[in-house]
Amino acid sequence: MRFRQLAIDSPDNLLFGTAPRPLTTRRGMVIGGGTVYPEFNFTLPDIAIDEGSMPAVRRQYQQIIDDALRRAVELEPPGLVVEFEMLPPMTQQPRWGIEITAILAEALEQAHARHGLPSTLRITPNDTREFERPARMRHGPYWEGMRQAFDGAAAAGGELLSIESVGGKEIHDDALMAGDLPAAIFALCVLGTRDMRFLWSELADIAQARGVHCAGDTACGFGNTAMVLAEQKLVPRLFAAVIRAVTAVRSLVAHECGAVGPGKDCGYENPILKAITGMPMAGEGKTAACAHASPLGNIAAAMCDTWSNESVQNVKLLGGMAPTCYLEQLVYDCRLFNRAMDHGPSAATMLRNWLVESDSGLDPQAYILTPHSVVAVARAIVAAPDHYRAGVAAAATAIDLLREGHEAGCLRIHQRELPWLDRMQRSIEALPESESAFIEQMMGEVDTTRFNPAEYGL
Amino acid sequence: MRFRQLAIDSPDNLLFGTAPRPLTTRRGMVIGGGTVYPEFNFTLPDIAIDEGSMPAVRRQYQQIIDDALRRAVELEPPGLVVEFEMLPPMTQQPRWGIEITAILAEALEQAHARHGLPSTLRITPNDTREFERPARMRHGPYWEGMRQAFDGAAAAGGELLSIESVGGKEIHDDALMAGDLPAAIFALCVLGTRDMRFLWSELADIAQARGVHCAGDTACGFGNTAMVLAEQKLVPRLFAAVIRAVTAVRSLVAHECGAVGPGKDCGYENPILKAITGMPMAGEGKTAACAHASPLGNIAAAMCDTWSNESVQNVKLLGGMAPTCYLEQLVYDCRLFNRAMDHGPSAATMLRNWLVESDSGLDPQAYILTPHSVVAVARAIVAAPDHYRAGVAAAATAIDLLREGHEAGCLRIHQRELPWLDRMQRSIEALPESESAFIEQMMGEVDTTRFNPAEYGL
Amino acid sequence: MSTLENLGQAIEQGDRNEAERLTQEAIDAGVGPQEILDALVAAMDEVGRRFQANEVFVPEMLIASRAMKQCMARLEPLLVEKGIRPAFTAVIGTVEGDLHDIGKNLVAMMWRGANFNVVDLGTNVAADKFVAAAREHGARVVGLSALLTTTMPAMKRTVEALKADGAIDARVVIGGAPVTEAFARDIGADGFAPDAASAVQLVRGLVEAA
Amino acid sequence: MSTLENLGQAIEQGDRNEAERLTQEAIDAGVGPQEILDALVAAMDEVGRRFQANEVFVPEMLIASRAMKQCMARLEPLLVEKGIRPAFTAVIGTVEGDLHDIGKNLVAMMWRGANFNVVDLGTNVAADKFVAAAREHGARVVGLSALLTTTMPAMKRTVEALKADGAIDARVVIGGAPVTEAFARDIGADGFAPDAASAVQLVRGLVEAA
Ligand SMILES: [Zn+2]
Ligand SMILES: [Zn+2]
Ligand SMILES: [Zn+2]
Repeated sequence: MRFRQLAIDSPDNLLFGTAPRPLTTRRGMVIGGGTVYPEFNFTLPDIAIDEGSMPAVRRQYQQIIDDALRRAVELEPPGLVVEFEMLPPMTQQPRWGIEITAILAEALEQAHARHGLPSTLRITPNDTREFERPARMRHGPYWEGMRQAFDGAAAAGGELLSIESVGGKEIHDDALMAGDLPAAIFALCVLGTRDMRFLWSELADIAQARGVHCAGDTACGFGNTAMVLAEQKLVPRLFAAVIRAVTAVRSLVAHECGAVGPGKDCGYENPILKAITGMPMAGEGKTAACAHASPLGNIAAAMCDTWSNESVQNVKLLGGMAPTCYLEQLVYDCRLFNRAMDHGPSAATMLRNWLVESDSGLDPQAYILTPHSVVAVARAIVAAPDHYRAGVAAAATAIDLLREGHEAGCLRIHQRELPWLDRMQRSIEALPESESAFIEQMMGEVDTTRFNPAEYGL
Repeated sequence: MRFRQLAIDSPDNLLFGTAPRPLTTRRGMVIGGGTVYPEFNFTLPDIAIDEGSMPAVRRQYQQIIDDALRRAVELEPPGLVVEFEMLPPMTQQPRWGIEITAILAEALEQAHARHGLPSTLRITPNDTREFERPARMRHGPYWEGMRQAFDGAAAAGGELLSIESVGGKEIHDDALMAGDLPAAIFALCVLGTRDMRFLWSELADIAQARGVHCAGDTACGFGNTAMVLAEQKLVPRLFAAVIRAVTAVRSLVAHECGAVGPGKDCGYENPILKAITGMPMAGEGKTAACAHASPLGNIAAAMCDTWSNESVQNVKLLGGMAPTCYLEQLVYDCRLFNRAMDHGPSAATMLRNWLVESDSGLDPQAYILTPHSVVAVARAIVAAPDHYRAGVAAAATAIDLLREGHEAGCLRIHQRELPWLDRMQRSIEALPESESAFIEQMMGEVDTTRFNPAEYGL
Repeated sequence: MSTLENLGQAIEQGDRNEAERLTQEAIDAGVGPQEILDALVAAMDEVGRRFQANEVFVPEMLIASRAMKQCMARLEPLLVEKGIRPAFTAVIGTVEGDLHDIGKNLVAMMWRGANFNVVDLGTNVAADKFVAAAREHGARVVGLSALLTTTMPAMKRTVEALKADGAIDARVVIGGAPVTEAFARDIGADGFAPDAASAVQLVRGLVEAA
Repeated sequence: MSTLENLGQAIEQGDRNEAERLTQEAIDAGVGPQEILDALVAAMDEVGRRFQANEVFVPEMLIASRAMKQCMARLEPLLVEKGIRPAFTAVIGTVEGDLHDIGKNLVAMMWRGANFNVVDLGTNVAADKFVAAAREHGARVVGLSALLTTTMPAMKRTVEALKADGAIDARVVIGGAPVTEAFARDIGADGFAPDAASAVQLVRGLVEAA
């Protein structure tokens, strides 16, 4: 555990646009330095990606970025983060991902040169290692493709490296369906953290060689899968809320290995990472409804430093292409945050509080993201001796917070979910003290045909 | 001129969610009574509407409303305004429009009965009279279809009657292209007001007979056409800003004839009407980017009582059907407004101010919508002896405000637009005092083949 | 309450040891294996109904499903003896390029609860693998899952390959977040399930109609 | 500066009386009508260029266009005399069910500035009216405008009707907010203009290529 104390130890100091360790980009944007920037995301409409369709794919990305930048120049955001989240074939054939990175980087360069629009490009190759099961996590063609995609895209103009890594997901999916908190902790804090340490050390080398930044990871495949399952009423919201707290332990490892933020948009655990590391973080909420519904529409903005629409296909809406429509919405959202900030931190904190109050009483997953909860979970994590104990501590703290919130009348919990508080608490109270005992126990319980322990350094 | 003084005569008292004359709906929503409600809008994807496609059309609307209400029940807004904006064939064949009204009304009724979701249905038939040129405004099959659509839809569950009426548009379109402010005033304040008086008196009869409310009109085809042309850089933004001020004179006539609000979403002149009448008003801004870009994304929320997405086609986005995605965004926007209001009027006014400051300095069209400008224009209108003079006074006041704002450094105006301030001012200073002289003069200048004066009572 | 009624309740509550005990009790009392099987399927149907009505979550359903599995282990030898076999075989998998397995697993679990013989091919399954499995197992149903819009073309290819193979007589059903009824029609699938719970009724209806 | 240079400037500035005077001056000085016409078209091209570069607004362009019209009134008899006619006829209109005329009018204005003979059918124009006008005027170009997504099917029908008529040899170009290049391709149109300014080059290119 590299971080032993909190960079932000008071809930009062957790605020959008403001991070104790801001990041300055090549074109002079200071992320976390008093401004919330829009983080623009987009993807292809329904077309196959192969050699034959690549000309059309290139045209799509060119159109998306040209149209969006034309509007951005008119709306004049203080700066723009553009995320290029690759699609799996673009990581498997890295030259495709690199080519499109170059198209986007060139468009950003021109918008800066011609119109003075500051911007930075986040590149997010895919974690394709899960394309074989059990996965080879540290070698083989999938991993090689990922390495090349990162390296090439960094050389082609990507400034911020991110990934939605999935180490441990092969166990976590089953844990979610079973509502099995110990198995989830095993997946996240034993397997996930080990894989993150390998992966992000490799990315740190690439970033250093290419003069770019490791930005951060997201437990999307874990915490957001739980959130989506909870939205579909497949698993309890309480369970998803506790999972969210635990995911912070896993995503933190990127920063232990040198990532400097902004953490990736869909990492709703980001406020916890921000409290621990002091680094800027991306957020997404209501303006990502194009990508998924959530109970976190406003609260997700309360502590973000960039504000993202997560992903929208390049389809036509009445007002224009959907990516450009969403860019416009992001810009206006950010204008509001930044105007409040112009009036000083106490004004901005009022806006933050309204964003928090908007959602926090209605859903356990939102309640876990109140500044008060965030600092409590963060504190539990940094006080733990290792990632396993940090995961258990995060879960235990989350359960306590939810119980207290419910008892204090600040949080509504559906009747049929209430037994899960005790159920989850019992399940972690029974866990052994040492990680090695925990690993031994879990290896007897989870489906060990799904992964190769050696690939996780076990 | 029915309104001789302002219902809200201080900019400080112009605030979202709050109107001196709120409207209580059947299911107990109090619009303008301290809550901003989402106003949900949607339309068909690209399909033809005819006898053969009507089963598919019905299915579309059923799916849209079912999916959106499922999500609304989860998100629990304090209430929901649903607008059914017909498509022209549904007004020409009123039974189609009435049928779909019934589908929507039934879905709202069930959501209320089963889940306690309060809602109200705004119905907006089309002004199809423009389908023949020169138009018959007061008789003929188009007008008959409109009457039947209103009457039938009111009987079928529509509670709020609205329309985007277009009387005078046949002259206004040319006036916009020519940058001709006097011709625009003729179209809006001579032709438009006369047609509105006829139309809204008829609607008032229908509303009374059916026990529903006349809500309001919008100068969409005038002010928003100007805004879109300005966004496309076809006409100066200054010109569009002055046009906006003048449109208020025309839209006001609905309320002179008995409309009680909420004024229709796309009427960006609504804050002026709110200051004059004290009635609640709809607004749309950033969350209507699905329908059109605008320089008014945040400021449009500053004084609204319902918050709309204007229109979005029923197409699939990654997160679900686009209407439901937009509903979610509206609900979160409204939660923020309402949480600020929970902290009292001065907190809410802070949020209002940030929304205003977000946009007001960047575009003349936004500057005209600051509370200060709104009250100034509203005051000029109620002080005028007739609609013609009110239009001239609104234009003159707008020009003064824009000039002062620019000189005070509060408003940026593009260099190549600046001459338009003098140009517009000269063009109205030369106008005669009396309406009859103005009419005589304009009948010699505009293209009189485009309309039949008798249809406007001239 | 009769033993079978108790057995049904034990399944619904996910009490696998009690369920197993009651299965043995029923066997010992000479209740026919088909009758016992029917009681198990009925109990799982009830769990599915509660799930669809949002009364229970997946974890509860999973526990019930495991309890049924434990009972089936006791019952299987008797079913084999009597020549009683699952009504039909269903092949299921996530299409090529797509690694999402949660939705697919959920459907597989519910199909097993309905006593279909389920062959799960996993994720990222190429069209020819679906075809080979459908042939090999004489599948009456093939279920395709996709969560990525980018893998919808793979779904189309797979449906086409299955339909083109004369040796296969299976209804092809599809599901997953980006999938719509219209898309199902477009690509020639026989059915579309908007969620896992409705996938059971869908398949029962299709197979009966066939 | 020559008279024609001055004439060009008067057009660009929208000074219609000066432009008319200079036209007469050129005629009186024996400058050929084709040469004068070329100067007018070149000036309108320059106005179009400025418009496309966002240097002037439509009102300014409109004034230039009116100045040109006034000059053309002087020039027309001489052009007729010499048998000089517009390069070709273009029919334009907004499709059935759609009443938006601003975009259509703008394109018509720019086409006139380029000295195409423009037949404007107005708004809400049925497919058969387009066909009849294209036949009657021997149109080389037909321009269809739509602003409503709901009227895009009408656009498709109109393109099909025009293409199906053997007596018509016209390039069909489309435009309007909901229209995309892909849609143009899908419905068999020959060209698509994303904005009014580019509609001139589009048509010039198509007619030359034909
Ligand atoms: Zn994600
Ligand atoms: Zn409108
Ligand atoms: Zn609307």
